[in-house]
Amino acid sequence: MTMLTMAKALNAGLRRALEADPKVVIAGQDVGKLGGVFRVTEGLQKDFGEHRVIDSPLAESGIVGTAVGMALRGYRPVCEIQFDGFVYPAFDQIVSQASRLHYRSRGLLKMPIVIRIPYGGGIGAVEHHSESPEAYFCHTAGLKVVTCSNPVDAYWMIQQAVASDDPIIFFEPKRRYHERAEVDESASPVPLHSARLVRPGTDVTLIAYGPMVKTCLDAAEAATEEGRDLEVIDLRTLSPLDMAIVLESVQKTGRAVTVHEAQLNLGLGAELAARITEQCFYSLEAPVLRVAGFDLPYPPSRVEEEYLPDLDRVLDMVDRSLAY
Amino acid sequence: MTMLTMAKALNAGLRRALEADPKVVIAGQDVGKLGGVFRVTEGLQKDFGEHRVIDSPLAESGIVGTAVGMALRGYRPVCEIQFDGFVYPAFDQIVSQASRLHYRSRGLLKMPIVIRIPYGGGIGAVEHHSESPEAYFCHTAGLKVVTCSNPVDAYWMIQQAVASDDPIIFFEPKRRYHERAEVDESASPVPLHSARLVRPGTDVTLIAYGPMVKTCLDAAEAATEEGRDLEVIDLRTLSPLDMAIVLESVQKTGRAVTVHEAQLNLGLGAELAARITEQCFYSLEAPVLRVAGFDLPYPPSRVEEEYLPDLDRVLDMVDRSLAY
Amino acid sequence: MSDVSGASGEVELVQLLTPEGERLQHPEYSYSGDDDQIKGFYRDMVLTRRVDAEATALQRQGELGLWASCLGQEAAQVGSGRALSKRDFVFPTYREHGVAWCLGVDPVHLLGLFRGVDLGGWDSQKYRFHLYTIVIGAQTLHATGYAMGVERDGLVGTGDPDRDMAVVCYFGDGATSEGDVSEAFIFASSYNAPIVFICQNNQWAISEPIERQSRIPLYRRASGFGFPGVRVDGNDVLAVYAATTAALERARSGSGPSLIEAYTYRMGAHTTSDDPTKYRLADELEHWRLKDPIERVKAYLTRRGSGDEAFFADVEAEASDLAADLRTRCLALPDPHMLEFFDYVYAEQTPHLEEQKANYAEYLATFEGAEPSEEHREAEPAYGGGV
Amino acid sequence: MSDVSGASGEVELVQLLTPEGERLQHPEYSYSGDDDQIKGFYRDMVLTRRVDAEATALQRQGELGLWASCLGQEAAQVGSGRALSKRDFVFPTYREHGVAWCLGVDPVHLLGLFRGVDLGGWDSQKYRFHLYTIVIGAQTLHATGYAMGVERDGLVGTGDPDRDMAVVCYFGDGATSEGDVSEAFIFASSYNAPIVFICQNNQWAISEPIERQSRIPLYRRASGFGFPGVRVDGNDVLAVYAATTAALERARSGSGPSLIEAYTYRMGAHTTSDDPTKYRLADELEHWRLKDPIERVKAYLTRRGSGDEAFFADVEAEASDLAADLRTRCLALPDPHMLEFFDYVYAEQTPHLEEQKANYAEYLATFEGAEPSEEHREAEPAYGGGV
Ligand SMILES: Cc1ncc(C[n+]2csc(CCOP(=O)(O)OP(=O)(O)O)c2C)c(N)n1
Ligand SMILES: Cc1ncc(C[n+]2csc(CCOP(=O)(O)OP(=O)(O)O)c2C)c(N)n1
Ligand SMILES: [Mg+2]
Ligand SMILES: [Mg+2]
Repeated sequence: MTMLTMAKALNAGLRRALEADPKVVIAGQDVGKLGGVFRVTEGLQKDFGEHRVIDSPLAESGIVGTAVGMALRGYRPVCEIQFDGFVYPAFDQIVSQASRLHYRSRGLLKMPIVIRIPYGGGIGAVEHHSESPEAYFCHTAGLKVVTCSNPVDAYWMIQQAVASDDPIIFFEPKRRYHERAEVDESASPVPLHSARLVRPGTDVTLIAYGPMVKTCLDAAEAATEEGRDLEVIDLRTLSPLDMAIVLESVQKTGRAVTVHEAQLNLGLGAELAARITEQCFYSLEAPVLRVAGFDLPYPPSRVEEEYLPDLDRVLDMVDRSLAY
Repeated sequence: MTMLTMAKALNAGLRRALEADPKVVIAGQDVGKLGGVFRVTEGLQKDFGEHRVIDSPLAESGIVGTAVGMALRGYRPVCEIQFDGFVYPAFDQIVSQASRLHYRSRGLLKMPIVIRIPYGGGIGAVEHHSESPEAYFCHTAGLKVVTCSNPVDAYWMIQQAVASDDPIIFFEPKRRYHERAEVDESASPVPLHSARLVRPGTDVTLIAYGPMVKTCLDAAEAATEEGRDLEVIDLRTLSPLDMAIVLESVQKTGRAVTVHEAQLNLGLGAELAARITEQCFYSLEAPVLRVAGFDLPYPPSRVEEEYLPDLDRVLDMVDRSLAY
Repeated sequence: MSDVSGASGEVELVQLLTPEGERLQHPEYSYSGDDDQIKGFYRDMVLTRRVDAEATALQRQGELGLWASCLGQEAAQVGSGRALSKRDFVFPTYREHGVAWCLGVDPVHLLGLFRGVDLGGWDSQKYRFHLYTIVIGAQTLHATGYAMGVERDGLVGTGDPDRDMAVVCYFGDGATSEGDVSEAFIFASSYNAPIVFICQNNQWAISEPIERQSRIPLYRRASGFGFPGVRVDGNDVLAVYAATTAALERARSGSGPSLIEAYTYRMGAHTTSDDPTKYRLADELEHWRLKDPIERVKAYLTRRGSGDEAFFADVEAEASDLAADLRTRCLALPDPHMLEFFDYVYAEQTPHLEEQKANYAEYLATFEGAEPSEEHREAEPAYGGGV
Repeated sequence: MSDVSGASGEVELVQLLTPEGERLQHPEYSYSGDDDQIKGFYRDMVLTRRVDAEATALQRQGELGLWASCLGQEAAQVGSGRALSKRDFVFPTYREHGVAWCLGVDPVHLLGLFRGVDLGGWDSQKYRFHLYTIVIGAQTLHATGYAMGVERDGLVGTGDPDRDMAVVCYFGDGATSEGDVSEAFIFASSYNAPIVFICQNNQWAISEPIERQSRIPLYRRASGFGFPGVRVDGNDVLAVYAATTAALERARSGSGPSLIEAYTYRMGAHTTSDDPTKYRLADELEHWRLKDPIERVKAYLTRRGSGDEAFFADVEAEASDLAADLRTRCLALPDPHMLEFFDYVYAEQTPHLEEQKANYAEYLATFEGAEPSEEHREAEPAYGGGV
């Protein structure tokens, strides 16, 4: 058991992945000597060498595109995109190349690539540094998308993602990088593509992932004061979605509120709402309601706390759900 | 009144736009001498010159990025992306640049750019030529997204899009390019961002756009044989969605089925389902059901007719809706 | 300011065999193969052209949705393809049918993509010939990454020809404008990757002439990224072979990337969907017809007496057989079934797709074993699709 | 193969003023301004440095979320900024505070983005200085498109200085690897756009040294795209001025694009979030400190007797006043209100956003006029955010 921040847990997980398989390589801007702007790769180049931990030229399409080539050569590249807002230049290489080679080759070619993206707001950053682009990748067939909400998951999920033979977009909630937890390196992790019930409750199901899991847990805690018992699910895997646990919960509570930082329109909440309604039509006592970022480009940081869903907005939506 | 195919109607609309405002310019691969691979810009370079109808180097990011610059200089660029699958290299310039300059400048800068994209399948093409990427752009705040389903709309909507001061992604259903209709050039068009009821009915509301409108109309026609009266809505504007007409319809019918070619997961159907359920919770007799492309990369053309939603799949979903 | 090449005159073009079939010497690039090898090139080019013509015919008859012809580019493809060792690895565009031939890819595999029965029908690792890439320029980064992997594997600069290897990446003149290609140059240079970039400058990117993409010869692009570039007569199979051999040796020895601009011409339409009379003059075609890559080898072999009537007739006969066989096998290509594609998306299948597949199978079953009624299918429009 | 510049030795660096303050002549680039103009440059550079230092201090005190310092790059920015005519238009990165100064942008406007009260706080059309662009390289295409528009407007090559104009685009050494920058070179060259690309090679892209991006001098990149490039001593305000003036004239006259590599050094951290001791040696910093752009002008003016104690003291005093004023006005910058941003998304507002705004306003009203309770807000983490 070690007390680790999420950033350090990811670092430890990457270290184990590098140790476990000599074909694992890390690539990205400033991941080498500097150890990444969030220090997630700190010390890895020193210990594994420049051939395994590669400082890349300043070109995202190049980083992902060469990773596709390295994967074809038998490597297992882990790319870092420095911030969420800088993944777009690599969009073609992700959605039309990495995502399709297994499919195009009828399974002959594997694409064991992980693309790590620190994402989300709440750190007072300048623009393009606080985005939540997960829906773009979830809508893309051929990719898998996951996100961790705490150091324990971070430690295991990054290793599981590296071990997977599919291309995985790995979202790291940057505002949770510094939160700590005890990590038991000898435990056995839950499967990568499974959601988790993080707080049982009976009245309303809160469905969240990444940075919003803590917000929802806080909201659930606060709600007890008003005698409300909220269930909280941490999705963990955004594509494929693990619906079983979600549906079971909603069948029980009859009410669901989805919570994410990304824009409302066509965000994950939409897909969750559609699927839940389809599968739990007769159990629902209220429509699935959605708390999300407003449908604006991310605003200047001085108003980000208002832009981002917070405890108050979650509880407000819980009230609305219960009012049906 | 002139009988025009959709391709010719777009051509006529672009011609009127070029005539109406000397600041309108067209740019893209092969749009000049060749008139575009679908001949939508045929004859325009000859009549308006190389300064107004610009053959661009083979670089999508460059096409959109320079359009942003031309817009800053007071031009109104209409860019053509040759096929749906080739828009991704321009993704950053679309979702992080064109979409945000009005916002970033607090309204001082305008971005009157139209990005025309022939989209969708059903023409027996090779891969990357049959995609339906509209959801990516609808999820992006700062963009507007529209699509035409027939020559009359094509003629007017392209002119309205060019006249708009906002960046607009204009999707053209390529498999409908050759369908014909009478176009009345002196009529006055409905507003760009409004949906249209294209067939009134009482039993189930079919919500479609672009290439699927015809499919839904055919389905509605076929359904009459079984005594079913389906209402069909052509969305026309995908962002912003024109919900008023949709909600009114569903409140009446109590049932809705969404239909699009794009992948199911996080496609437009998800957002429609979420909003309809929220707004019509007590009117719904069945969950909103979705017909869509499967969650696969577009398959080889020999099976595309099975991949794409067709009349049978729409009617099957209508049956399922009515079975609730 | 540094030299702007447009101003500095002469563009050198490496040529070892003139259009009239005369051998030339070049101070830097020499060809030392014998006439048997040249006869082999001749055969490869004729067979490639015949496969290509048959595919075009198949498209015209509705058996393929589309075909991208390599007519006129046979020397650029065979000359480079034959310079490869068994260890090298190739990343093509969608037009390298001649390279595929050299690497032993059965031509019928090439047809799958264009017939719409698959998305690339060969085992790319087995043939060391990656699947065709349609998104212009994207494969240049894959090739560079592959070459970076080769370097990490310690397979360059060992001096052992059974170990050292290189990567070859093809792209067109138009492709040089895509950001991905420049990024590939940057990564290749930065990591000194063992790669040979071969740009087939066939003068056109669909309807756009090379001048739209570059105002100076393309081979000079390389020098701005810090590696050498050379322009060869792309219709001269010997020059292409010599330049590729040299560039491959450079790459395998650990000296890094280089660029070959094979100066050639797209004799046909861009694809079968294209009508080049809309944008280019017949004159230009006539001019290039005189530089035909096959004719000049035939003239050379004839003059040398290395190729006699019988030889040429044999090759023709072989070509006819190949074409006939190709046609038969094309028509016999099995149609895929929609259901199988659900299994190709991921290496590790997801419950979501499993369920979607099951639902679809169930839905199909409601048609009582029959496929959905044909009458409901919409007719295909005239346009046969892109590239 | 064509010349690979790495091999051909000497890299020429245009320099007109040595680090010791001695004037040099250059056969191609000459500076003909008088000492008053040079005193002006001096003042601009000192004030720029002071604004920059004050902003860094404001960040340290928590008044800005981040600051990207231009320390050490003052000559590259002032030399080029002062070469601009009133008609030219500039596209900066996020570090061109000295250019902003030359164009009359009130420094307080620059702080908004970094304080988080806006996303670019000046009227870019009025100052002919576009908003800062954070996505590396994206602005090079905007600048090129703008220049294409200028050309279409008939504002190049008329010979009338009151009509002709040009565009200047700044970017860093790291940026040269982004595909967008290469595409900008291609479009600029293809359309002969009136643009001057200015690459401030400050040797570092965050922690990555220039060698990661290019193995040869960056100015040579231009020749591969068909236009001229030159490397100037970026710490020599006269050389930068002279080279920019020449390039601007070239652009305005209709002779097309060119690239200036201003060879300089990032004396500070990448941004206030960065810790350069992790990746670079103090030695290097010392080496560059001796080449300081301001000191050499001071030495020159002193030696010439054009700048006396009083002059230097005046500039210092002006700088102190400017900084104090900047600080006061920074603290007074009004916080924006979330509700207003709903109105900026589109030129033509949508019902959807109107409704979302109304709902949010209604929600806010439930807090009885007060903002949501502070206690519910989460603490900001240590890391202050990127660029
Ligand atoms: C990213 C992208 N944009 C556009 C296209 C459409 N397209 C297919 S081939 C082609 C021209 C390619 O020209 P070139 O690179 O010279 O190769 P060639 O076809 O002449 O061999 C274009 C524009 C594409 N396939 N990919
Ligand atoms: C597309 C993109 N990728 C990554 C970043 C993160 N980032 C910000 S500045 C920077 C380095 C830029 O280096 P350079 O171009 O040399 O400019 P400098 O900061 O040295 O002035 C990086 C990687 C970004 N802003 N945009
Ligand atoms: Mg070409
Ligand atoms: Mg730099």
